[in-house]
Amino acid sequence: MNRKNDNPEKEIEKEGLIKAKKLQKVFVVGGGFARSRLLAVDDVSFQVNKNEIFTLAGESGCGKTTVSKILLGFLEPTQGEVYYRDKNILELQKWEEKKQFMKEVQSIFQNPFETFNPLRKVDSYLHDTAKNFGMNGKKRDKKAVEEALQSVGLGMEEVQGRYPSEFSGGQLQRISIARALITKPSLLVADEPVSMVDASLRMSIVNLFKELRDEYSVSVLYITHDLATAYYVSDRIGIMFRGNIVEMGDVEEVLMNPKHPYTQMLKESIPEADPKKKWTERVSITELETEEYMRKGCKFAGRCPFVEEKCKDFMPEEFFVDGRMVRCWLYEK
Amino acid sequence: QLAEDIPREKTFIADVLTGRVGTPANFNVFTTAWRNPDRGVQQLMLEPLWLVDYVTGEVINALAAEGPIYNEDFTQMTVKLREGCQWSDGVPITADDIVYGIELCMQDSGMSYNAPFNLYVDKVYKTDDYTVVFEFKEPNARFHANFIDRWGGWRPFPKHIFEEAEDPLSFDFNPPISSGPYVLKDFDQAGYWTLWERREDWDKTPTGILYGMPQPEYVLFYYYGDAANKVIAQANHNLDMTDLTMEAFRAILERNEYSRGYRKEYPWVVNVDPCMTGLTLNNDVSPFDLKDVRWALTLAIDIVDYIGIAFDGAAPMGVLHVPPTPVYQEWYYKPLEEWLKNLTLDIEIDGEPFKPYDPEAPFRLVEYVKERGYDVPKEPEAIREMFGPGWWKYAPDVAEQLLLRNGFTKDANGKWLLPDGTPWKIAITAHPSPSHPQHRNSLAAAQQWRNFGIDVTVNPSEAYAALAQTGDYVVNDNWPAIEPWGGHPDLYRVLSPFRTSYYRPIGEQAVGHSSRWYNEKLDKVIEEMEKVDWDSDKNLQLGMEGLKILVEEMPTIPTFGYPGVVAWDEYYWTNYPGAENPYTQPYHHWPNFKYMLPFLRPVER
Amino acid sequence: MDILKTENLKSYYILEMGETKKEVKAVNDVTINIHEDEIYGIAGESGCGKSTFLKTICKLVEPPLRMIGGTIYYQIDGKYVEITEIKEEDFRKLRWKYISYIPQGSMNALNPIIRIRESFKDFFTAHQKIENEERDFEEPLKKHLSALGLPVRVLKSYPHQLSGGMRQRTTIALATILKPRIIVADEPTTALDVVAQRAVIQLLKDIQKLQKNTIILVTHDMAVHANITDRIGIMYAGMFVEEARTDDIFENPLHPYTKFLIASLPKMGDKTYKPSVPGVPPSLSNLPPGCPFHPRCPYVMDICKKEIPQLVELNTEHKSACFLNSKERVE
Amino acid sequence: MESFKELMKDGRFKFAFIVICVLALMSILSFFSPYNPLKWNVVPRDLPPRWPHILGTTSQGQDLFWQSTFAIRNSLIIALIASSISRVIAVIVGLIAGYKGGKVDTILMSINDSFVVMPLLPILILIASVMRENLTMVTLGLILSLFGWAWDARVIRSQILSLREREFTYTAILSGTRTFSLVIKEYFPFIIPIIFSTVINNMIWAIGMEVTLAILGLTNIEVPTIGTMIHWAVNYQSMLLGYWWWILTPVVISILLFVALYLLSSSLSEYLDPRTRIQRIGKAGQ
Amino acid sequence: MLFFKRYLLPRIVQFLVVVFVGITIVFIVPRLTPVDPVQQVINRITAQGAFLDPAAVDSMRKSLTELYGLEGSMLQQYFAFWGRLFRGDFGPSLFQFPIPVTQLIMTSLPWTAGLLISTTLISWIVGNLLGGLAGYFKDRRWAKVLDNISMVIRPIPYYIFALLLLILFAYLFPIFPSAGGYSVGRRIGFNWAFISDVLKHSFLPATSLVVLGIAANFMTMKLIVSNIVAEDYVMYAKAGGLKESKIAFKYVLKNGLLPQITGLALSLGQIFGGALITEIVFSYPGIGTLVYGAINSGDYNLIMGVTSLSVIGIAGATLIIDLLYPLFDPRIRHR
Ligand SMILES: Nc1ncnc2c1ncn2[C@@H]1O[C@H](COP(=O)(O)OP(=O)(O)OP(=O)(O)O)[C@@H](O)[C@H]1O
Ligand SMILES: Nc1ncnc2c1ncn2[C@@H]1O[C@H](COP(=O)(O)OP(=O)(O)OP(=O)(O)O)[C@@H](O)[C@H]1O
Ligand SMILES: [Mg+2]
Ligand SMILES: [Mg+2]
Repeated sequence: MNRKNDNPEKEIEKEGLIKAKKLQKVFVVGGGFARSRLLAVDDVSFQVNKNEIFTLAGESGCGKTTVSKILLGFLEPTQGEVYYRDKNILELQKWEEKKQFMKEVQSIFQNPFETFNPLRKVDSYLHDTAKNFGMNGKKRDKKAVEEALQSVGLGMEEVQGRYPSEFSGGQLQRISIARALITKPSLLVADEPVSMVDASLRMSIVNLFKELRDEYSVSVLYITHDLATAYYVSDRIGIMFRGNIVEMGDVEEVLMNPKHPYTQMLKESIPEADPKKKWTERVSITELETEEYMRKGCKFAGRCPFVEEKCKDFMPEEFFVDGRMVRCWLYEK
Repeated sequence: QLAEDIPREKTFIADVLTGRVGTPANFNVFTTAWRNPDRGVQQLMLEPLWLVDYVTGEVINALAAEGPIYNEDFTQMTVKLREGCQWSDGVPITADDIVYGIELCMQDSGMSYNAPFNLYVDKVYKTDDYTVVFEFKEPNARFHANFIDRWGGWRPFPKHIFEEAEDPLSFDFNPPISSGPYVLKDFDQAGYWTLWERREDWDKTPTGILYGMPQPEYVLFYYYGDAANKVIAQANHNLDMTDLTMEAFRAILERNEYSRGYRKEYPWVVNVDPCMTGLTLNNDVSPFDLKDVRWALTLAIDIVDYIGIAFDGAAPMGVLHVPPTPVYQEWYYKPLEEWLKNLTLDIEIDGEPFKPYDPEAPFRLVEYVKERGYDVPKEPEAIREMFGPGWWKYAPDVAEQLLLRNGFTKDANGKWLLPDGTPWKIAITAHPSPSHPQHRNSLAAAQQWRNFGIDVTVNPSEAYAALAQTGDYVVNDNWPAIEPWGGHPDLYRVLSPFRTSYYRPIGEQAVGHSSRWYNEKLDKVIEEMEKVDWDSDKNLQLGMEGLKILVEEMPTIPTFGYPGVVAWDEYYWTNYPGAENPYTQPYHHWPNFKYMLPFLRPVER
Repeated sequence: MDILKTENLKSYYILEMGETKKEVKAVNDVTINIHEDEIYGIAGESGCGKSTFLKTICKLVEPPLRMIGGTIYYQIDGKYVEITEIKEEDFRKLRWKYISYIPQGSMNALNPIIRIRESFKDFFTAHQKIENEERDFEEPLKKHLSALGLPVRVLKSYPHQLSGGMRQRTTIALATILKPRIIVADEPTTALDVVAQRAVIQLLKDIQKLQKNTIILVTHDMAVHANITDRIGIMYAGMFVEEARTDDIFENPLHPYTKFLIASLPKMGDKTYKPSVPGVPPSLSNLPPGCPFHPRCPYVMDICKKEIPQLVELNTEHKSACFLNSKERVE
Repeated sequence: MESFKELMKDGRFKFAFIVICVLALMSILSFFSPYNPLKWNVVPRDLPPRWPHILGTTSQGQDLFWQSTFAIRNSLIIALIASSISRVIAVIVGLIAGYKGGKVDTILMSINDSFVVMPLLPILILIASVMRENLTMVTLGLILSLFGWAWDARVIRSQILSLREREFTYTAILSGTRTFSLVIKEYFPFIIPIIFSTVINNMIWAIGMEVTLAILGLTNIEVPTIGTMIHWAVNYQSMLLGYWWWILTPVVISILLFVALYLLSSSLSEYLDPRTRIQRIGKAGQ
Repeated sequence: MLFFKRYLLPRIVQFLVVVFVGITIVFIVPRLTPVDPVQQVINRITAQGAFLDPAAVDSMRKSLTELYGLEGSMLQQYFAFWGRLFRGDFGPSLFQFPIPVTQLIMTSLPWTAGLLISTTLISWIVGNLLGGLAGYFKDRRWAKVLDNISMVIRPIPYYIFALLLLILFAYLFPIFPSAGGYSVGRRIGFNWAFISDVLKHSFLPATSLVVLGIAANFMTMKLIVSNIVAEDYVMYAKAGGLKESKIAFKYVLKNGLLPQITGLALSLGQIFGGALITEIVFSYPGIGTLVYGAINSGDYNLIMGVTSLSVIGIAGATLIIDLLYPLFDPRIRHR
């Protein structure tokens, strides 16, 4: 990927499967005296290309889930647009249109135990999905379900007639993926799919994404704060901080050679599973999330070691350096 | 529950019949607004011109010195006032008070008696300090009835006080000035009680003049609420005189050895009350417009069971539209007895014309009462006095004949169908209070007619009286006829409401009796009555004529005389006017109560 | 010297639903020694009984959890005391001064309607008299907080006013204010982002250095273990299957489950394929006979299906419960 | 059946169930009563309990046992009508307000709040005295249901609001489920326990209201219900006259009924509580 | 300003809507009754024995209707009603004409308010305290005993319970007076004799309200607490070795009381409706008996006055609690 100093807009129009354009989402939070507006997502543009795993990473509360909900059409952005195969999904009105979109863009969620209604049998979701998107008759539906289960390494017998509480988290996450695959989607939005499963299971799920991309040509929008797996699995990555994407580009380059001060700090903080590489320096974190959200200029200005006067008053623009986007005044030419 | 400075043994405590006083600070009972006059106002504070006593059959001259004096053609009435009476502030009561009062009431439509006075009175003036003359617009032989106190009646009020009031309607007359033997001592702002104190100058009131000093120094009227509360209060000797239900009365007898009723033995109740209870049929509603139906409903009643259900047997039965009290038995029941025995219905049973009257009915009731374990006297005369002279036969078979010949039919379950084939359903609109004798009539009737095969429901309603007035009912438990004076044989009050000109169809407010029945023959009787003196023998004859018509037509069904369940506590006071010594009417809520007080005797405790 | 040890500890969840009784063997025959002045890590799949183990050693056993058997010793002033022999009121006094507990999900561990200062005071006064508010409480509290790098103004806040990471650190500060000999921390960093996680880890390290006490730390994040612990115990299905010094575990895992665990850890700058543990974890209420890991074990032998392997010391301070290793030893 | 067996192991449920069964049996017995409940003087009056009048007789000459069979039946009918209809209203309002949100929610909740805040007893008494003649058991049930839904609609709404935010809602949407079947399939299982426990609480409330109105004499007092039985007993001074069996019968019945319903509701809602239910479901599979 | 627009205004609008709907219902319902107040007065005067020539009754009816302000269509009466309401005037009582309804209510209100405020507060505090403790220590013997007692007491029909108290303590053991608000002839004043007299009179009514109120609060609070004890912070406090009593009060009870505050506001708002049954049984001089009498006599204006005040009272109480709630719950305050 060599896109030095290119205008990414043009690129997006060429290859993108789903494109987010200048998304903004404002929440009104609280009541009474403390009622306030929260800019959860601000000026976020990115695209997921065909046949790639794109990671959206960042600390908790930075707006990742909000972005994914907007992409899936569950939430209306305050501003901005989302294009799927050049169709503005915010303008989908008819149920049929929406259904077609859903058929191609599916999602899995963070908490496998919450993904399915605890009072319903898990396989009913699989059959529902097949029935609602298949229109091929019962037999074929059944086959579609079985195929999907197979592709995540499960069999119908294990799943049939059981409730969510009878499965382990890893199994549930696989079933959840299988459900999403029934419609043969082109894009899978996975919102923190591994944060609730333990280390030993993480790999099996992440490995599954790789398999999906390589064997079934499914693109994956992988949302996580686990940079180690992000590095392991994805092609490109966007780092979010307080509602903005601060750095975006090839995963290798962004993570191994971060440019934005925040990404640098983030990388520093990733613990290595190696007793020889213990942390030595100390970090300080602010405790005032809202303060950072409210900040006029760069939201990282409060703890950035390279902070300048300008940072405090003006939000940095998107700069393109070395084939990646960086939102930091340091890189203004 | 008396404060320390009010000695219990010098206080007489009675119940307020009509409940909690809504306007406790207002003693102006001379407007049309309701002011609970039975909190002592009519009993202790005010004296009328005349007052009627239904036990002694007497009309008592109170503030008036003698009876009304009419001229020949009944266009003028003269009232002589008693001399030596004074208001509680020491001002003498004179003709000025009367003239002023009458004129004030005529001027202001919010004052009571505004309407009748304006209708009849042309002029009112005094000829001397103790003589008032009324001139009428048209002849009226009974105008004085407006001044006879029997739970109401125009009563004089002090001119020198009302003159000062800006607006007599909103004037609260507080503190009140009495013409009666007591003055207001204190009252509850919340309306539960009113305390009266004997006047120093009690001998300047008709009560004192006529009967001597009222014994209790204080009289307290207290609203205790439900019957159960009254029982508790009397059992604790905190209520000397009260009005109860039969059940509550039995409870108090068990709980308080000092309690007694009007009679010391069963049936305990007052049988001298001038009200006749029964059932009112709406004669404008089919099928009650048919005389046969009305009679059938009457004959379907087993009066023994009926009184058993309603009052455990303790009420005097009567077939006339006047109560079977001793005086009315004397005046009307006995003279009409032969006629009743020979009365026939135009229906033949076993080839004989059917005679419905059953003089044995009271004796059957006695059988029932004995079964219940009560002791009753054996002498027929005493039985008749206690349980009434007789009633109609229980003849469901005859009733059936009467209905069948009018096209009614019976279905397979023995239920009656109307001539048009639909099931016969009767909804009785009942007095809302289940302890009221009216309500008990409804319950008993429902039982009787259900047994006869009619679907009956009983619907108690706060609006029962209003519904009766507009004719919005089929059967109710209203008085079958307006009650008579009680202490005078004149039946104008009973008969005149049935006159044809008072008839109003359903939907309009009734002017006369709510049964919406009228009869030409009765009209004649009423017209004649208006032209005779109420003391005359002719008037008595006319009354009998009227009663006969009512019996034959049976527009409403009289059942039993109002059984007054009074309970007296002899712990602090004795010498109540019980059946053994009926010196006056026995209630504490009637205006005559003031004439009872001089005769009460304290028990030293 | 050991500060805490258990012998054949068993605690089960006993769920009675009418006549049917279900036993969840969450801690199943655990014998373990924890030394003074060390950070002892416990790792294992979720649901393997880590939290239950911690609750049991803190004597926070409430129905449906029941301690079925075994013993727990605290070392108090050089003597081992069996904790079931301590009276309830005496044990209450031990809490927070001798052993304190930072629960899982400690974001919700603070009473939401009282100020944090108030919480501190409640916990403080439960064990220590305050004669002079300023001297006995305010001073040490402020010292404690600033030693841990926490701003003093958190005291004036209500819990919901703090971010998750901050709340977590406050709970930790609260648990350590009386300088307990043992701090038991259950997943103090899950649900935190890496930056906040790092701050929490740092905090725990600092406390241990400062107070020279023992920390028992549960997390399934091996990277955290690598960073902070001195020794690690690996739990699987209610049992300890391996225990060793942290370096040893990462360098030379002996139990097949541990091997999988270590091998599957992703590393920055390393995109090679990482395998994952095959199969699914067993249900603790319905354990397979023999070694609980045998259905997933690629080296399964006949004996594994019949007998439960014991935790035996193989190298210095390196114990493992696997017939594979013990056989090697025996031979 | 399975679940019934399990429930029966709960002592509270067992007691409640037996009591309810006995009461239900009694109400069925009313169809075989030898006496017409509307007729008086069918048996000797004021007898204390003894064979064949096992609960004694009243001052109206009615047999208390048979009278209670009718009373239980009628009170239960009122309660069932009131609670079932108000449940329907509550569920519909709660579901719509919770799922639709926005303006619809605001409007529905305004109406709802007005009902919550209405001074119920004075208004009920007013209506009862207006209606009295037409106040059959059915209409009484209907009127009570009109006033008994508001609070529970609120509970259902807030439950839906929180369910709407849970991930499985999105899973269901992504499975192509449309709104209606989403509500039925995903949310109803969570609503049912609420419906169950509130249905019973509402029955308790309705019976209590009937008793209050009847004691004040505002219902059709000829029809035997628990309330009208108390009404007659009080009016005929059974307490003061020492006819304890008369007043005690309806009072004990009502206490039994209340306690049984209360226990039933608490053990059922515990049983149906999603949390414990999930545990049980888990067990079934293992 | 933002606070006013976003927070205060919607709540006030809600309050107004509730009041509007409530009062409209209150206006309509009594007018559906067949009770004609004019007819009631006439009946009372004639039925009790006063002699009125039937012809005179007609003209009397006309003048009364005019006097009572009952002419005009419903709509006209409705507008007139609102007009008066804004002036704080509920018009004259129909039955006790021309006394203003406000005056009638004002004489009864102190009694009811005194009785209900104190009993509501007592039963709220005691009921919640006991319920909270019994919920926290649910395995103790006394908790189980209390639980069973309240379960049996709560369903006893109010009326029966009150009557039982009356018979027991005013009759079988006549310790307390059976009726009224104070002794006959006692001067109303702020002195110990009067106050003790009032307390003695209100003891039984208050007891009946308090006992049943405690039972009701007890049961709700127990339910709330059973959820709170499962919260993490309770468990943490236990792990921290806090004394049981401290946990019970500060960590369980205090949190459990929050949802109960709304209930308290609703009950306090209800005092304008009076304690109907209690007042009837004990002949207590409050609003309950006033209402009962008004209903029996078809006194539209009085009924509407009382019920309107109730609506405003309850809606106002909820509004105030809404506005004050942040004071009790910091989570709302600082959001
Ligand atoms: N419905 C909502 N109403 C108000 N604020 C919201 C809402 N949803 C999210 N937020 C706020 O918006 C911000 C971004 O939330 P979001 O859930 O998108 O973050 P995230 O990156 O997914 O975090 P996490 O890693 O915790 O899942 C957070 O501060 C959150 O509190
Ligand atoms: N209250 C309970 N009732 C029944 N079973 C329980 C209960 N709490 C935990 N369990 C079961 O006990 C086992 C061990 O639970 P525990 O919480 O100790 O696991 P853990 O290792 O801490 O898991 P995690 O990493 O998810 O915190 C699990 O299988 C769990 O399902
Ligand atoms: Mg998220
Ligand atoms: Mg755990």
